Amino acid sequence: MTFEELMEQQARELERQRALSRRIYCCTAAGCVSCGAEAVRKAVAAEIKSRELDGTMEVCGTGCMGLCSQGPLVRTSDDGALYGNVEAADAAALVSAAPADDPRLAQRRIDTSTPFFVKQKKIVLANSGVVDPERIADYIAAGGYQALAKAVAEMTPREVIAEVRASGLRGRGGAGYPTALKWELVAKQPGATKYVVCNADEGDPGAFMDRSVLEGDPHRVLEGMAIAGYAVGAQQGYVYVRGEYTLAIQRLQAAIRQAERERLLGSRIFEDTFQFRVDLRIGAGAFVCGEETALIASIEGRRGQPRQRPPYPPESGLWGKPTLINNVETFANIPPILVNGGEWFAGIGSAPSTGTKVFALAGKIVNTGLIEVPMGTSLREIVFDIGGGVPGGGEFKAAQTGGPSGGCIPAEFLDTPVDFESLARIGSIMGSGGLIVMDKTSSMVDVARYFMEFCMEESCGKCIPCRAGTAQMHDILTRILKREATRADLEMLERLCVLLGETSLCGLGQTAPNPVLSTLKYFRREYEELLPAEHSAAGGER
Amino acid sequence: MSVKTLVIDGKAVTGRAGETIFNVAWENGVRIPRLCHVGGLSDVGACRLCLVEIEGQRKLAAACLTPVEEGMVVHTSSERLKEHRRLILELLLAERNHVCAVCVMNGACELQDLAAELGVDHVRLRYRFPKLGVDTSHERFGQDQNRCILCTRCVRVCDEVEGAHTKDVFGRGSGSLIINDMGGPWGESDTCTSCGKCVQVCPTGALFSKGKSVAEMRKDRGFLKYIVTAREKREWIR
Amino acid sequence: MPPDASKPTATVKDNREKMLERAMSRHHYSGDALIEVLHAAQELYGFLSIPLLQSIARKLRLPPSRVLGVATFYHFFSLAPKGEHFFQVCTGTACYVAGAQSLLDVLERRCCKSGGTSPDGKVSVQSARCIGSCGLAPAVIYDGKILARLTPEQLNAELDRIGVK
Amino acid sequence: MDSLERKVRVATAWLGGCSGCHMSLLDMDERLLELADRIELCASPLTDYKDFPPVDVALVEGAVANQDHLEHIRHIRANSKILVSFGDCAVTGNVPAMRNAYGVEDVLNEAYRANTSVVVGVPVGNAVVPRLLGRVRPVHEVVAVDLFLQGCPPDAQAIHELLAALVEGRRPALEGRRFG
Repeated sequence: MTFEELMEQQARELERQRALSRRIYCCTAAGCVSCGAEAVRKAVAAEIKSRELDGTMEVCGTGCMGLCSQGPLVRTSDDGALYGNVEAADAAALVSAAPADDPRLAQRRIDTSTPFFVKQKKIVLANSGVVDPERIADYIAAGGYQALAKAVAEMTPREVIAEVRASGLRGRGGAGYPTALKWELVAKQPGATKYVVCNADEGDPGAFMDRSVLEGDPHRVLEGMAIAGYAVGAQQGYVYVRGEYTLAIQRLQAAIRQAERERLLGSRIFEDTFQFRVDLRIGAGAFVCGEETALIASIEGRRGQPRQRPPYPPESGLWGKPTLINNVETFANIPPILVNGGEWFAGIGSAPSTGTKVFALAGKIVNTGLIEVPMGTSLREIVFDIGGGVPGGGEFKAAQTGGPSGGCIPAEFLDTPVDFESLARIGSIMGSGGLIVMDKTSSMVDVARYFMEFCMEESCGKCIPCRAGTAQMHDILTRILKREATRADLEMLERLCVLLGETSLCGLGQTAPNPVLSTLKYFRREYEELLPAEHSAAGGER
Repeated sequence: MSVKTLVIDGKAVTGRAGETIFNVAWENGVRIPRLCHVGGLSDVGACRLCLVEIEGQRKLAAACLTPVEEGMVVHTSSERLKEHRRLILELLLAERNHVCAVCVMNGACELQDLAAELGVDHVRLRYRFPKLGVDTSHERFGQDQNRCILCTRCVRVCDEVEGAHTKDVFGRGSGSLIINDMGGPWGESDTCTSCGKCVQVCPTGALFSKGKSVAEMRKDRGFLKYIVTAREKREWIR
Repeated sequence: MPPDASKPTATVKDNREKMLERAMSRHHYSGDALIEVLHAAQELYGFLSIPLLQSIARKLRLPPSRVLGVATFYHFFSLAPKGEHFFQVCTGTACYVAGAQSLLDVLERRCCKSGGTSPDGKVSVQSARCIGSCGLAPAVIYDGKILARLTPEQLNAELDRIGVK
Repeated sequence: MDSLERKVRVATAWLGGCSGCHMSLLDMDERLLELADRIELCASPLTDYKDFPPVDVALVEGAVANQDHLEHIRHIRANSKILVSFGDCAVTGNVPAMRNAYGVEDVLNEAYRANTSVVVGVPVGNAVVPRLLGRVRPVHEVVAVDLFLQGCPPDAQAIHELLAALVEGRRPALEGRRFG
């Protein structure tokens, strides 16, 4: 495909869409599907057919619309109305002349002028809920693949990297490493064979951002990867995606086939000598494979055990070749950066954390779902304005960010801006974007034990501090909860936190103590209260 | 070949480019503790006992995997490192059933020796007492999972030196086990050549020769250097 | 003529072998594709038996212990057949906070321990790391479908319905 | 530890163990006589005593394996200034703790039913045989321990060093001692 053909395709599809009197968007992301979205979509399709409205109306599935707690969600294109908890029985009303006037639907209409919608800024999720992820034409109509075209036709790889550098984009997988630096490292390695890997092994319990992006806008990620491939000089990409994400896998597979057919992936992309293929690699249930070197081992068909770094993957990755590994959200940010320019992106957020961040809100919060906000938005705005606060008038106690590597943030830090540095300062991390709210009913010791159990079960077993240390820490936390532990046990728990942090081989072990450390820091009293009084006498009975 | 000058524990030493801190330290009489490293096999950095402090670096570095650099200043036995090593040994001792009194390697075990050397006189952690098996199906050797520290020396020697790859690691986390072939009895393995290299490199009593008494059961890793230098340099040195 | 019970099984089996063979040849019988091949094998056979792993090892020219080592490293692969019904309780943070443990307790009390199959082969129970449906917490995947905001009462009713004692 | 004018009051006790550590104590041979001038052996399985008296030093052999041990060790702790875990059973649980991988029921079954020619019954629930604890524990898991003397058994030299040091009021030089 040439650039001209791409623009033609876009114009054609936009024309076609404009000719329709209404497009009915049904959210078919995993959340809505599990509460009956497919039935709604089928019913609407049947209704259109039976009323012979085929040429004037159409129904299409889309990615996540964000308000997962009110699924299935449906949006109508002509008036932009959004409806929640839609049932198949609403199909007739949805294709009627004025759906908004239908009394049943009117009740289900969601007010989109609330902070949940207004306070968000969508870059990564711009297409989610807007395009049909199963049709490449929809993506092209929304301006898709124009960034790739621009990169290949008008820019040198060096210029692409410069644009990414100007954007200030930092890796969205958790650590926040500057993306351009990583790209540069891979680009300057000698050798003809290099790889680009998309880390879609989202494993933090409570996080489903990457899943939603892959389900809602798979082409965006593929385009981002292809641009990266062009910038660093790689011809082959892999998406390493969690085996549990069946829908995301299906949509990615379909997207790759479509892109290959349109010659947007494969050889001679935009009639250039640039070629780039993407293959899927399906994870098999190992959290540790989110770690770069373990992920590499897994793609190579081995046990997903990390190895010592350096050498880092940009120098020696897949099969010993230079390898660029970025997270889903990072790649998804690339096309808009190239289209709108790095400076545009850098103007969003709060430097040095630029752009937006997608969060998955869950736990004791009214609006569970997926949100995207500018970096630097305060925790209070996220939890109370966008999230709607704690349900039933409950009292906010803590927010957990960063999953098993993160920490619990107490109410006193609600005004902390959410960016890489600020979160690290208060003992948590940005992580991949899971944000779980706890109220007064949550025991923080139990939360710590929960995460330790997670780390224990996900420890690969290679290095001793993580393998045996997480088991011992889990044992101590369990005994504390049973009121069987002593002060000496609590001291040992803290000692083990230091050991794991300083001596574990990989990030999983090094950060495993974080939930314990942060709860000890902010909720120590809850631990102390569980120590039986008679045990605190020094030198006495244990 | 370029030479690197560095300081290890206050002592100025030199090493060849690409050589590890561990090797240069040992060549110069600084004995850094280790359980997973064996000269002649690849290194995995699993036991974390050889972690050292390098001035100017925030993180501790595994000496067996870190090449020497010009001007490096390395500390191998600070109080902090010793504390970490003691606790790591305690984690190991508590993880499985290391009952030295009834072990055939009593008195010649690397884990036992290291515990003594580092002053581990008791284990502050709870012993975990997993229920693990002993495989004595092999004609000449036995395998006791109770005494295994998962250093994977046996896996590496079988793969890298003998080439049979009979052994590998099964499962993950603290449930990991060293298996033979498809997890069946060792004696029924059709890939094992009964060469015994795995037994010789095993640091504990997890792999042992059958029919040997406590005093007789001694291991010798000298063969590794002999074979490896013969293979790599065509030199047969003892 | 009475239907021969063994025949259809035999044809199914032959077919599966062929399909697995195809999966391997698609990857040029490369050892690097071991995980892809294990995925294909588990999809075809439901679980990975030792003889199946043995034949995969032979075809991919890999040492048997490495194949078993990889198959047991990943939670996705199962070495034992699954029960008639399969409950996967999400124990991700959101589900945990919303009471997933009480659901797991019901299943463990009435069926079997997590990771196992009930003695009558009726039900397999597993806990899953976040299934990514936090908006539906607590969620259970039941025979491939997600049950959202499940209560112990609803779960008990479903177990009654499928005849769990 | 200040050097004491009076004789140091020492007791030894014996929980779940094989008495090997006490045998090793006797292996001190003539050094016993020399220690006898400075030590008063107040209670020991080698002597006859009813109640465990208040002492300066208690050497405890064996792991805490049954209800009696539990009560005994608590009493000893309350009545000793310095409590020494004496030998591997006290320090690690050692051989007695090998039953911990199995349940108490299974252990009793193996011992009293499965492997006996005449099945008399399992001695539980009577006042004569103490009830086994669910888990055999090293002494320091139950009470605070001041000094650890590894070895199965610790050799006479180490025992002598320990006692001599305590008598002289210095920290015993026990570096390099090992389990087993």
